[in-house]
Amino acid sequence: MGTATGIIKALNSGIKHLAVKRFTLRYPEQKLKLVGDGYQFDPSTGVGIAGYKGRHMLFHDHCTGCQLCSIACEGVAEAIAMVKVQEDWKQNKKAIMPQIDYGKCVFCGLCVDACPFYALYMTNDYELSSFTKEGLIYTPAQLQVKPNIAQDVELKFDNPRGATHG
Amino acid sequence: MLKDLLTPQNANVFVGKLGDVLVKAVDQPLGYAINWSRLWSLWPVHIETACCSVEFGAASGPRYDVERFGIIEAFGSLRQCDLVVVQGTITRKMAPRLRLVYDQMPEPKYVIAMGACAITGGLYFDSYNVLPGIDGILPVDVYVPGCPPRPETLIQGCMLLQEKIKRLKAR
Amino acid sequence: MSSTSLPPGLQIEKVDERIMTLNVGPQHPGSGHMRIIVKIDGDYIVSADPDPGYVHRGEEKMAEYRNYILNIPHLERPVIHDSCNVLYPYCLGAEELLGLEVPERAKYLRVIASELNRCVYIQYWLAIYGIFLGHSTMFMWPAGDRELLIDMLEKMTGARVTHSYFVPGGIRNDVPANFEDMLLKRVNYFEKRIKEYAAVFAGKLSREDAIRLGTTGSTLRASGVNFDLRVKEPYDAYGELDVNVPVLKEGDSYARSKIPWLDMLESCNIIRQAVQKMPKSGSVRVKLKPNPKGGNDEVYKRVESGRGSLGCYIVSRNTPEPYRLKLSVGSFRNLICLPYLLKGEKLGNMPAVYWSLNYWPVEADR
Amino acid sequence: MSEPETNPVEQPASPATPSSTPPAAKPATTPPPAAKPVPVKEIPPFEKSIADKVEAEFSGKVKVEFVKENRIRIKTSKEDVVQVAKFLRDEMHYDHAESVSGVDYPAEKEIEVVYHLGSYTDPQLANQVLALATRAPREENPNPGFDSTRLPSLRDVFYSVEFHERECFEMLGVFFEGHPDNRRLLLPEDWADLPPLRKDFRNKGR
Repeated sequence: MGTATGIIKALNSGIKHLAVKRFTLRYPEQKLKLVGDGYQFDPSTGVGIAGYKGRHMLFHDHCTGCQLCSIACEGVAEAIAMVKVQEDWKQNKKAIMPQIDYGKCVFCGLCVDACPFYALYMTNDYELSSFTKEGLIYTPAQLQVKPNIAQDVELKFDNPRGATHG
Repeated sequence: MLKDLLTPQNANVFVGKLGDVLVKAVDQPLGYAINWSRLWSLWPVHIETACCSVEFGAASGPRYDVERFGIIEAFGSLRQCDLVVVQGTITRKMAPRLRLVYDQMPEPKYVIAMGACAITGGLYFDSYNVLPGIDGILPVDVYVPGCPPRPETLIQGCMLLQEKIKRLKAR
Repeated sequence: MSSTSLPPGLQIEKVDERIMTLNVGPQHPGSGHMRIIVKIDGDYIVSADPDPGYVHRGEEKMAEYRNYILNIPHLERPVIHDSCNVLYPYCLGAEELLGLEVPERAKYLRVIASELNRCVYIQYWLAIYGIFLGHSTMFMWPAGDRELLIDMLEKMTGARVTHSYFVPGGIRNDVPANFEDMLLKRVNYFEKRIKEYAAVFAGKLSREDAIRLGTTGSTLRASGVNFDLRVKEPYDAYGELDVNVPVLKEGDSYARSKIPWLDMLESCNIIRQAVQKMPKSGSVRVKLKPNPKGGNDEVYKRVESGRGSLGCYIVSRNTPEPYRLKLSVGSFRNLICLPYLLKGEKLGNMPAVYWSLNYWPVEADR
Repeated sequence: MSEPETNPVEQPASPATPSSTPPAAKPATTPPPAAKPVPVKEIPPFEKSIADKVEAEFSGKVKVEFVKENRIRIKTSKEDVVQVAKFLRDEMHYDHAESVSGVDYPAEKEIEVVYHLGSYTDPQLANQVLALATRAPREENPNPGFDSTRLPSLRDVFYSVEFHERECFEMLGVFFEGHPDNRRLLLPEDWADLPPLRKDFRNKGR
């Protein structure tokens, strides 16, 4: 008797799930929408702004070459190196800017917390895989580019047929 | 005409030439077919080296489902596997075991370094028991950065590996 | 004595011909990042010797070179899918050493984040339990439902698993707009889903032995000891919330795997309460000086993580870096049960018993 | 505790009064400090009673280093540690050890081993943690297992310290006499350097 009810229960559960919609996010075609434009930090209040911690974005017109991000990273992963750039900015006399090695970066965002001049933010870009280690090193010029990714799919779970993406 | 060309003296040469032509005509499509079948059936080894295995598990779960790309969930024995996903930190105790696993796998085999620790040592650059990256012990094909990488980044890395296999020589 | 003899597993021992030594792991679907040296007589295990350390990364040594803020990213790596809970005792300890007062809203947001993290941890643990038992559905369901809460945590903290969210003195960032509604909807759906789970095992641990072996977490509560630090020593906002801890008396591995599942239901309750009682706005972080120094003092703080009590012992000697930092983790404390429980079991039961201890090797090795 | 304090029981926590508090301790946010004055911490009575009982039993042999809320720290010499531990288990109902941590003090040529004891059976003690500290001599050129850095093992008193003591042996080189299984646990098999948690072992580049 126990066996029979067990089989019926199992069949019932299986049949119920025939009607449930597919949960899979079809990744290369669909991309998940993340909160905001990435993690940012407001040094005046000392509190961050919620967002995804992805690849960094560097604003060349704010960066003063103060090396605070590099010092913050020394205790974490030593991913940030300060390199010379061929640009002339009034606020950046030494003309040095951070260059980030994503082979080392752990995406903790403590460098963003360390920046007092609103120059370093994080973005929603996470597609960084590469064939070589050198391809993971991002120069200041590469970090300046705002990522343009069509991220528009959200997780929906309020319909009766289970959670889906769409 | 053909009879004139094909004399007993140069029969060997003729057959050899014909073989060359045949190989050229068949080899490229055949190689493509072999590579095609390889890239859609990658079998990763079930070896968890460190904490990135959490996101590797998530990638084979229902939401990201790497089986869409022919990458089977890591279940099989390593004698039938052709992909090592090094899931994070390699410590000095683990390194000989990882190499042992790699040596036991049949050719061809591919390596994905997943996570900052597997690429350069990452967070543990000054630890006394962690290798600074796996380049010293395994030939890496694709680097997937992140700590840990999102499953999307891992899938992107797998797609890069498939691109690479497509362009490799089949034999 | 280790300096004279060969390491375990490499020794040449004289054993009975009936007895065979098997190395399970580190590459084996029935072990995580560890090796279990089992001696078997036919199908029965004579003795089991765990050999951890494959992910020993020297976190405690590394902590002595970093100041109280820079210690955050690497101290959460031992359990990346429970990262808020593993950072919790460290942050509590550092707050006491540095003399910081946490804002009220931050306390509730910490409770919510750590309860969400507990659910995420347990779901992953259940999923891997499924793999160990060779059960595909048991992997797929928890791994899928886990993503609901991961998605929520990602919106809250900005990373899927390694959040780096707690800092001494509060949390890194406030939550996005209409967070409470999103959270409640998701938690309700999640609770409905996990009630659908209804899933039989071995390895019995009596109440007295559980106490004697000093186990913790689900291993302890499955043996009938009502001990949960969220009730017994409430930290942050847990004192104002109503926590009912599940306790079972059986002490077998079915009970040990049922306790975390019941814990998830309780977590949903706690989250709902916390959302109600949370101050709707306010500061979430105390400003810190760049290189804060702890006094000449020591603290031992503990919280209830997904794997049991997790203690953090910090000795400070007037420096910006901790003089000595020790994590007393649930996994390492539960490891001692393994040789004890496996003796006399069948070899086939080994994965079920091993993973029911709520053991995460990376945490045990640190 | 590195410095000898005059009367540690009377001074439970370092920031006792606002006057003695360093500037890092004052709340830097907008609410005025008058809203929540720092209460002068008094010695919690229950914890004090436990500490007094232990002190009365072993007068002169143990030293109560501090009594804070839910936390007591007792220091004893290595000859008396087994007796004190047995007393704590049988009379005071501390039934398991949560952690065993070694701390290296090269200046004092000593290694301290701290046992954090807790209780599951006594509901009154559920939120109490008692730190039992003892010290072993430290040698400049350690030879783990064969030098004078030795302590009696508490494994027969608290079964749960078994793996913790093994870890302490390999990380700091403190040999526990009477421990059944002093093998290597976490480090690689070929580790031949100093025990890594000693202060004279430096991580690379630091």
